[in-house]
Amino acid sequence: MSTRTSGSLRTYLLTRVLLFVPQVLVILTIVFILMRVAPGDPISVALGGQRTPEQLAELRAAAGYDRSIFVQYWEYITGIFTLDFGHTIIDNRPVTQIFTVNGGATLTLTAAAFLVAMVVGVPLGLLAGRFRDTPFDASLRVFGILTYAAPVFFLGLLFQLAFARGLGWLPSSSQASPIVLATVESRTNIFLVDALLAGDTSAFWNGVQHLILPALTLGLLLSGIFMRIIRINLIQTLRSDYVEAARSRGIPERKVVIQHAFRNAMVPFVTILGLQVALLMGGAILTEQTFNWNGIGSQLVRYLENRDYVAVQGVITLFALVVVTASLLIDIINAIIDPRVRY
Amino acid sequence: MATAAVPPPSDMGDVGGGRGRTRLRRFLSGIARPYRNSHGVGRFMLISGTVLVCLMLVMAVFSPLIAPYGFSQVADATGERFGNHLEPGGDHWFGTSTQGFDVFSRVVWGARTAVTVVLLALAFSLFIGVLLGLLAGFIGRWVDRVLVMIMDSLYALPALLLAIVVAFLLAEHVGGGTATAALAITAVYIPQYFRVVRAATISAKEQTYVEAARAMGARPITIMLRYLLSNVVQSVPVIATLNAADAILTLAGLGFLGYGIQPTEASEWGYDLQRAVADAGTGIWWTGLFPGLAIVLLVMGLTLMGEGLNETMNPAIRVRRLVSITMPSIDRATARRDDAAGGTAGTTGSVDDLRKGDVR
Amino acid sequence: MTEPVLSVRELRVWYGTEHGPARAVDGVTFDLRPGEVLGLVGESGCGKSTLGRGVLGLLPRGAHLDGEVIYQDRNLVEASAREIQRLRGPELGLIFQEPLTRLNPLLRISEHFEETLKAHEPDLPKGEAKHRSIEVLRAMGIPPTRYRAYPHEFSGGMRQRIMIALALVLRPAFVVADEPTTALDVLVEAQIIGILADLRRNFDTSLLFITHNLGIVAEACDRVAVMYAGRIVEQGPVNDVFARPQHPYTQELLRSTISLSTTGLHYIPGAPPDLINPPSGCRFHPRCPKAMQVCPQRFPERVPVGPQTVECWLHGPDELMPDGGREILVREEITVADEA
Amino acid sequence: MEMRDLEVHFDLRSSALARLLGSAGETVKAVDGVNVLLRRGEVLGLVGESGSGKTTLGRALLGLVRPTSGQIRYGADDLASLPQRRLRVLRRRLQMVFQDPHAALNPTMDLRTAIGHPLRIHGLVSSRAEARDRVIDALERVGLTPAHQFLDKLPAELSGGQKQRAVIARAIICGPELLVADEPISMLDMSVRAKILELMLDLKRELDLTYVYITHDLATAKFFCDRVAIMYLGRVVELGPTEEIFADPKHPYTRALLGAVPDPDPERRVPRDLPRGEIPDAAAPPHGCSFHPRCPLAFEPCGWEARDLRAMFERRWTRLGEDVFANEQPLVAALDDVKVGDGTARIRVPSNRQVSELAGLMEEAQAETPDDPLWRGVVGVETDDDTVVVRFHEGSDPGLLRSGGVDVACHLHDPRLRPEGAERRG
Repeated sequence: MSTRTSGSLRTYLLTRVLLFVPQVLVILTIVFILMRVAPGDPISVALGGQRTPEQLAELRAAAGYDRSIFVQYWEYITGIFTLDFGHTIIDNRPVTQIFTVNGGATLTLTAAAFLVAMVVGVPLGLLAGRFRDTPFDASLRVFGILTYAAPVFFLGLLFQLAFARGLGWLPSSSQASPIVLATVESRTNIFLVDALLAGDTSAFWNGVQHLILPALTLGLLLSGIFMRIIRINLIQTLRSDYVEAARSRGIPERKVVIQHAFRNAMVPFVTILGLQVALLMGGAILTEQTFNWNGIGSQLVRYLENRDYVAVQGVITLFALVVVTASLLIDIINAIIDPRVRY
Repeated sequence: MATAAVPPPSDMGDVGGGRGRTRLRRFLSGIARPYRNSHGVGRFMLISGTVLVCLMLVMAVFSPLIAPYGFSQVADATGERFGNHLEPGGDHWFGTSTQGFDVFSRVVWGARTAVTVVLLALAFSLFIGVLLGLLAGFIGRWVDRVLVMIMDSLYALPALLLAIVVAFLLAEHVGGGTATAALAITAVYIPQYFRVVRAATISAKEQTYVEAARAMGARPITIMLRYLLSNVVQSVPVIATLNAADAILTLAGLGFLGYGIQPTEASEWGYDLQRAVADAGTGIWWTGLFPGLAIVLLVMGLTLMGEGLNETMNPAIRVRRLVSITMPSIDRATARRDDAAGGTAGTTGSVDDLRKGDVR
Repeated sequence: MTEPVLSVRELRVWYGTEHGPARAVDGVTFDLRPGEVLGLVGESGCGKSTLGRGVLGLLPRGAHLDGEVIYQDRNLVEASAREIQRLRGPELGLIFQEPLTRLNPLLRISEHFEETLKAHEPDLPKGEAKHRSIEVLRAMGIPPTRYRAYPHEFSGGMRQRIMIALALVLRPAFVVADEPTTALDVLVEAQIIGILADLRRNFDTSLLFITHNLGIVAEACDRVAVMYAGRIVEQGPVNDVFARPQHPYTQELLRSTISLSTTGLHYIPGAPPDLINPPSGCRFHPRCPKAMQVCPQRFPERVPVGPQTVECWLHGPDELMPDGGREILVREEITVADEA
Repeated sequence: MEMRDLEVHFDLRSSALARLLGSAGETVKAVDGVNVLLRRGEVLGLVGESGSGKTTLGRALLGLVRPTSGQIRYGADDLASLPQRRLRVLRRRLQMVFQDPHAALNPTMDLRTAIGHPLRIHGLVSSRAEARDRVIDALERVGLTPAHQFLDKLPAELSGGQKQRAVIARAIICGPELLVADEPISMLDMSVRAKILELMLDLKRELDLTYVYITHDLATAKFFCDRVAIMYLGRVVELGPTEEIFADPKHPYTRALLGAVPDPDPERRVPRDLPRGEIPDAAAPPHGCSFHPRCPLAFEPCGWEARDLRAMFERRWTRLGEDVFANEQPLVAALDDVKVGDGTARIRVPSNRQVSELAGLMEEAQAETPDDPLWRGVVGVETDDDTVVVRFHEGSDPGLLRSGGVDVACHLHDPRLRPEGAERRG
């Protein structure tokens, strides 16, 4: 039997990976349609009024916007598979440059926030579910609802007022102090890594200090959601038949909870982690804006203000690709931890 | 249960005339049911959430009466300007903002904006989402596949991003404002309702009563409306409440990024917070704190309500109310054994009396 | 006579509901002898499952337990949660109705067994645990090739065999089987009944076999207890009870069962009573064809009739019978509207 | 009504992607070539265990499941190919009663609407008052009296028996000819079952109905049906008048089923030689006769194959225990990879072992359980290099053949294949 099981795991993974391609195509198409349903072309929208009609027409032709929509679609799709996301309109740089230059900051922020969310949300969710309807559970739930109800930017604002302005413990904005930023040579565009590569520990600590408030802000938002999901999953698992059966065999309650309930409660949580990645990215845009964090989100807002369709389309495409990839990874993890998925 | 089968005498009378009333009563009792059936933490959440939401609703409906000034008013009736960054107190309970607006009035009017936008968005997205979800779930085949593909892709995009893009595109052609904001949020929640309703439809479709309807010869449209819809919508209230909370946050996020409603059109909390970020550096706390708190309270109210509803309506996590009872504590074991050993009728009598006393 | 493995005395299990206490089990007394299979039959809602779980202390929150469950000179009703937890497995076991959901889908069969053995015998070497598990599984007809498989790789009947093996791997002295074959097909049901009926031979285990199927009782049990509305109304050796049922409810139940030899239909009018407001006196009296004046007035006594014990005024005791108690009771009409 | 060569197949897991990968999804033959004639006014029982296809067959009869192939003649129409629109009209005359009465009623519809709905669907009433009268009449017919008490009830307010009565009321309100009853009493309590059966018998008499009664319960089938069809894995294995089948079951499966029914009569005992195992996976049914792996009487032509060999080894290890298993498993692990449905099984032996060892093992197994029907199917065991080749007797699929008063699908009753001494063994 064992041979069959591993064989079908392999088949499942193969199927899942192959499914990735059409999924990406569909999502790219939808992004393209979304961006192009509006009449008019990107060049006129961004630069209309600033240039003469002749100049506009020239730019349009140069960027290929005078061609049929299908040709443009084809170029968009093939472009992405060759990592060519086009050039921004207002400052005419490759869109991929936004990713490489500002991606590091966003990655640092989201990774740290995700860590916060897992470290805070998962154990608290498990504890709240385990001790359901006790005062402990109630206070955890209030915490969860509060962190969820406070918009990231409001929470960020409060943190700035309290910890930066009020107590003066931590810096309130940017990735690092301006001088430090200027001294560290950027190699990977991930500031903390660059600082380490340069062997500059004080710059590294400076970066960490700057990271704490934004990461907490975004992480707490997510932790409340994680907690809620895990709590409910655990409650449902604790009333499942196999948990009762385990009790009937005299397995000590502590072991029942750990061996049977915790692990099983994590399965549905993992399956919806993919969607939380989307939430994380959305929150990152707001957090970056609040903390003047120079990541992709801040850039997106800048390009939005300038109505730069190409840049906006590129960033949205990237976000969509990240989410689809994340859901692929999560499905694979899920197949490994849950033997039923393989069938 | 045998008791359930015996109808109360009031139902025995005029059956035809009582029907309308029965329906209304059923509807009202349907609304009241979660409040009546809830208990413990769930009840607390449900009721406190409802109170918060009602407070906000009152603020939204009566904002012209509650707010001392208009949402874009910068001077009082005599034409004298309020001044910028006034601290809370005196005429301006919550102070004034960078632009010289009265913060308290902005907060009150903001409730109206939030409620209007969210109600509009909910209505649109519910209508479209439920319709598409029903269709996809019921028809299946390629309709389902195509819709699922589109909706899943939309769902994969960060909600805020999707709202921004839609607002961005609409702003270009429709202009900013309440309707644009509502449509942007609608776009975000259609996929969610679609997913929920589709899943509910597919599981309801497997129910025997739907097959029974097919066996009766019902047309697909009849099955959908009479058998699926009424059962599928039961899962909607919880999600709608929770989504309303989420929609408030998305609206504020839009405003915060400058894609919501402009200050001259209506008051919007997210916009006010955006203006307040700059203030925070200079130690001006009131411009950000009050609109932020307003958002927190409304979202909290809706979340509490949604979770409270979930707790009482979702059988998977519902707890049965524990009613403590007292068992008659006489030692019947010994009484019985004495009987078997030839006890007196008197002992049995006492047991009997006790039992009869228990009945009703 | 040998000492009973388990003695239940005047056990009561009541649930608090908003309309008052529901008396799921209301004064039940029985003994289980070593190696004996006792069938507990009754219609749904008569409290038989509650009784089975109550004995093992596996009741949901909000259930109130009272009376005595004597196992090895200890009253389990008063035992601490920890004490009962230690007994469950090596001394007391439970086999469930629905085997499909009773195994943790993320754990291999081997992990279920090793966990159970480890919980009660922490010093057991791993190899020995495996050996013992495979031996029990073999006795249940599960090939050793499947030891490391996951639950979803088994059919319903196989899973029930695994559940039985899990309950027996520590060789408990007493096992409750709660409708273990209800979810299974006829042939598989027969296989499982065969296994359970053989328990005493292979495992020296006493069994409380809860079922609604009288045929299964006849097939697998030594003695039978018939339950109605929270009470055991008749108990005795299976052959005697089925050949000469003494309680009118047992008689009616046997008559209304459709078997291969059925030639005409018979049923008991009315529905089982509401356990919150049970009828006064004998709970069966509103449906009983032989009801007498005494039945609604006084609670019936437990009377020995031959090898059986019956709770019915028809069998006395005469010294407690009030004057005119034997007069026939005029029953209220039972309409379909009141049926179950 | 007549069913001819009826087949209902379901595709499993054949998503677009799976097809893309070349693994054409598995097909389950839920109903696999069924020929049954239903006579007016009779009660036909479809008896079998879960997974036997009896429910699918019942649904196919009403056009609720579209047959993959075959015909269902009903009057002049073929239900199998009739367009939905015309089929819907016929539904008036073909009705169904479900196993779970609770699930069969829309929880949000009161009885008046639910029971009256078929009338509205088929436009049989012109006014509300007329509909109400018809509903009351139906309620009274099924014994839900006084009817006006029940009109405004929701299903949740009724007991199980009452719900089943309501379902029956809904089924009869349009005046059907045929009622397919899918285990109508199996979810009900003992004391109610007889009442519902009696109601169905009364209605049959009053309304001149024809029943198809689907059940796994042989006792009620014996009491209730005029003729029964015993089903196993999508096929009818025995079909005939109830009395004859119950008095003298011909198919080994029918015999086993009858023997396994627990009976309250303490004099009767279930025999110990029950068929082993369970109904196999319908997605990969056994070769030849589907019952052969479990059949105690199986012989040469029943369709032996490699999987049976594997099952034999599993039985052997279950019997002999862990040590034997640990010792022999490497030798026969390769059985997993043997192709299904082949007339031979080739077992490749791991290089460090001897082929003769495995062949010896086979002999040992045969010597130990000479009565295992498998050995009747093995023609020979040969060794070939590093492979042991087991040749099986050629198998074939048994068809329904007349035997006495009944039709039976079993090689034992095929005079051309009938083995010497079959009488004795049977």
